[in-house]
Amino acid sequence: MAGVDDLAKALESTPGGGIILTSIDAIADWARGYSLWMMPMGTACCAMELIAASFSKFDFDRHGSIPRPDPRHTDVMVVAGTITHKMAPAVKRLWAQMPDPKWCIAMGNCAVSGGIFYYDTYSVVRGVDEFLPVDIYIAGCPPRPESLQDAILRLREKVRAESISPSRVRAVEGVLPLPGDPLRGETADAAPEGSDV
Amino acid sequence: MTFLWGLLWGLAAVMFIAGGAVIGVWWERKVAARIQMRLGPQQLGPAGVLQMIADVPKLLFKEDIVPDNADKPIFRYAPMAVFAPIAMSVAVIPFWAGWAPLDSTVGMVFYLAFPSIGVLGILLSAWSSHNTLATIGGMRAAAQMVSYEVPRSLAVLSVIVLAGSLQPTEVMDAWQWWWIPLTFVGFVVYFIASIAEMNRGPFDLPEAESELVAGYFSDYSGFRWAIFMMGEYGALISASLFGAAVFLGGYRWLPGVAGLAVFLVLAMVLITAVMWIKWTFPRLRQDQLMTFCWTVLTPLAIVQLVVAGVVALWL
Amino acid sequence: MIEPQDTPTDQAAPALPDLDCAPDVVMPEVIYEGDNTIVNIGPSHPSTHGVCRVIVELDGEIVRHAEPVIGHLHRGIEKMAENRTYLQVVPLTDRLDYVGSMYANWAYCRAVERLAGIRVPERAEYIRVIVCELQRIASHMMAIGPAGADTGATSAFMYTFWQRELVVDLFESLCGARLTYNYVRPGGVSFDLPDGWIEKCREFVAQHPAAMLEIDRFLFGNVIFRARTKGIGVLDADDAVSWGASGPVARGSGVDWDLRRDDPYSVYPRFDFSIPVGDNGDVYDRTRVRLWEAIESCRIIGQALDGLAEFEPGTIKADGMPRLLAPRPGDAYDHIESARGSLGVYLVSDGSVRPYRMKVRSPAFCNLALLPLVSEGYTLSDLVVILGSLDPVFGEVDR
Amino acid sequence: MDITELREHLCGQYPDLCPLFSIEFGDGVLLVTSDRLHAAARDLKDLGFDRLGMVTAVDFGEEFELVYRLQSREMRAGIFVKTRVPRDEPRIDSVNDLWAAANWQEREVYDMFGIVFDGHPDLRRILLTDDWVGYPLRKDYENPTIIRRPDYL
Repeated sequence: MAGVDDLAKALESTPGGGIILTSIDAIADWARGYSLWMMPMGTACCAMELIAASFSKFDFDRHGSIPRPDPRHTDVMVVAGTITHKMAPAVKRLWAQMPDPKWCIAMGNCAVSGGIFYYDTYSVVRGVDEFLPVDIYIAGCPPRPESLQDAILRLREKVRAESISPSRVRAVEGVLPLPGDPLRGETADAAPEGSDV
Repeated sequence: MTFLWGLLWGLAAVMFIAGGAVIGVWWERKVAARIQMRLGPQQLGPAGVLQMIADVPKLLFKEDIVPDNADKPIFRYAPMAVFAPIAMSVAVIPFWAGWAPLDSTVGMVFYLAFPSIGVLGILLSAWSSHNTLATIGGMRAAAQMVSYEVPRSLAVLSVIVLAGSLQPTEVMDAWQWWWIPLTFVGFVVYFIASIAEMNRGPFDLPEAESELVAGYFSDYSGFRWAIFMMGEYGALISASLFGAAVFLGGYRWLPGVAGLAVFLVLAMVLITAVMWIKWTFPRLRQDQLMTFCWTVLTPLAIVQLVVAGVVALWL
Repeated sequence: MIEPQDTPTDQAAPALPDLDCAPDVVMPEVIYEGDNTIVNIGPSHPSTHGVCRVIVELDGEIVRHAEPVIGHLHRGIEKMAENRTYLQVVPLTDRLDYVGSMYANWAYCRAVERLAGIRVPERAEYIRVIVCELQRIASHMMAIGPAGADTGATSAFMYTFWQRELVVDLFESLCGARLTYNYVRPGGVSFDLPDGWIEKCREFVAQHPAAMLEIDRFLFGNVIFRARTKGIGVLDADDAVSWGASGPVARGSGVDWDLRRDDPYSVYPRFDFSIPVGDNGDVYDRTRVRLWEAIESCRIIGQALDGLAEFEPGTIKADGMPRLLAPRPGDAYDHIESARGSLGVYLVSDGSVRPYRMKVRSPAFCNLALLPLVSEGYTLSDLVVILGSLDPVFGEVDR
Repeated sequence: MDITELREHLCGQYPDLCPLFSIEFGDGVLLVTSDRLHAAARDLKDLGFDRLGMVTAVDFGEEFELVYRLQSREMRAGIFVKTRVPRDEPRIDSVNDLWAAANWQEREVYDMFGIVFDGHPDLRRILLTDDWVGYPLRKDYENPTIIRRPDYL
């Protein structure tokens, strides 16, 4: 993303470039939100619902999301299923292979917290957020395909707050209203003075 | 001045291929969805036609990953080496009576020669990725594309023999409706060999999703990968246009703009047929692929050439 | 333009988890000195049907050796069961074979019932047979479809998955869950059939064989699919028996062994059904056996639905089931024919309310052990097809 | 073939195995000493038990009990073979030469209990990583990552 980074830096340092940057952000975020391609990291039971979500009856392609097996071509990793200590390095590696900007959906209780495998087991990582920055959590054991579609729509809202400029991303992260946050309006108003969120 | 014109034409060709690819990807997603009892893209624009308008900027703004162990300069420029020859091949397709973007006297040979240069780009990209799966994909692609070049060229040769010219516009002028039944076998051979040439199912071994994950472009991300996809769809469009022109008569069916419309519709039908085949058939294995090429397609093409030659003599 | 340090500290961005903090195990590198190529398939690969890593030694495209590395989904269910009461283990068994949850439920419940001497009412047995045969259909759809997807015909997968969705809808109206049912419990089943369920089930059973014949025609009749699967991954009958293969993998090789008929359990002896057996032991036969089993399952379901009418609704739980099972000390083993083969559960009780030891004899584990044997000498393209035809479910392989 | 017929058949063919045979919960069980396991397994295979269904172990404190589940297609019967090995030196002869199915099953038992199978061609860990410390299914297995479940049944 070096070229895009340079572009963002150049625009930020140019007077008036912020307007262009904001416009580019708007286009980029719109495009990213409507084209969230999935890296199906299905390991266990939830993988079945992940498959079901993109197949005939539920059809993810309606939302512009298609599963691609190659991490290099994807935007959002859907971790569906239990992650064990043996599997974790592979998940981490696949995450590292995905190009920025990338998001992560933890699908199912196992990926959220270890779920039913929280107690008494010696080989399960308790939640994929122990080693990946998770954006959306979906509860359920396993969640229904509709929940996953809902997660994609929520993620789309979250993507709208992204920017191609790293410093802007950092500036908005602290005040980012989470999707579905009841305090949404207030939080946005309470943004610090001078920040162009 | 000539240089400027060339630049302009080049840009036009790239825009043509890119635009075609954008529509092609959408169309393929819809066709695949229809075959698979799904709906396909729906949210952006009527029937999701604007879906690709979202996909392209997204890929443009993605991180451009160059793996550490890759041969970096080659890795960076290999996608162009795949895309450029395909964009060039569009130049000799006769769109209009007596008019092709580049009306070369050796246009037919030019068309057959240029898309095959793409195999070089594929090999380069596969090898420079430093990835076993990509390398296997590249090797498969090389073997496949070089082999299928033979029946494809022989099939086109039968039309050249009938027309007695290597210039696409002259071939089109000489075209008669009864060439369709006469060269039907040749057309089928050309069609199948073209599918193999553009690495699409059931001959998509180089990028077989269930075996090699993504084959030779496994390590490409963002827009470089998009260029590969554009190359693939460009090859599909260009092969369909060429086949619709020299085998099916293209614009010759009706005069004027209506002829162009018929030509484009014929090409669209061919494109849809290719997608239909891809989403219906299983994939061949490498040895079966080669056997099919050398023991079925090539003899058929030779027989077609002989028949065409005899008819041409008798004319 | 705001700089990062201008962000007020109390509203600072939550620290993103450090990618290098948690389980930092390096992927083991394969050290190999030889002329062949080592290709690493998995653990996340579109056609490993889960999380299996296969280290393949390739000579050109020819597989010289394929070594499956399993355990990427080893969750320690057997250990967890030792710290849960007998009823609390049932949800764990759902997660074993997640493509066919009912089987593990049933095998476990049979072992518990044998250990505690519980007699299950006949209506519950009939319901168990019905749901397990439905589950067999659903599970085989996940084996036939991927056989198409592995060879490149993705659409075939969609068609079989559609049938699976119909079964899943039936299960959902039965017990509320789409995948992990927790339906078969020690002493019976958790709910009786809801109103109208029998009619819906009959509808499904009526249309399913026709759908299967359509798959048979357009997938198994396809010339490319036949070329890709016939004579590939041949497993002969002696090897199948010696390696402990069971289910469609063994039956595809001509081993005529099905627990439903050969070690009859539950009410299976009352039904009239046949057991399809292949001849060649190749991928084609293994997959086609599954297709015909699905059709046979429809026959069993039809008969069971007829038989169900004899029993009074509501008698679905054993009488006198204690709230807390504490069977006498001892051990018990029971097995059923799951979609993947003979699935057994071995339970050891020490007289307390928790199992002392639970062991799941997993058919997929034994079938997967055949991979090095059956894939040697075929090409890389065949390897994924062979792996798919063994139909491993890694929840069950790794447990 | 039901269980009493199986006992008669077994006693007729191999009288020395007969006193070791008992019936528990409707299953035939053959309890042998660990040094005789391989010979007994061979005899049973000759008797017609052509499938090895399962190999597992149970931790009984001082000793591990190894459980082999054999099955015969011809007789349509199953039998357990049980043997005990001491915890201090858990060694037993592999039956991999009789049934290839023992290959992975014995690896699993080694992985989970640390019981060494002599004569096994490839005795490595199978489910856990190669550098794993300890044998999880032993009752005294301790691992700091385990969170104990609160004991409310």
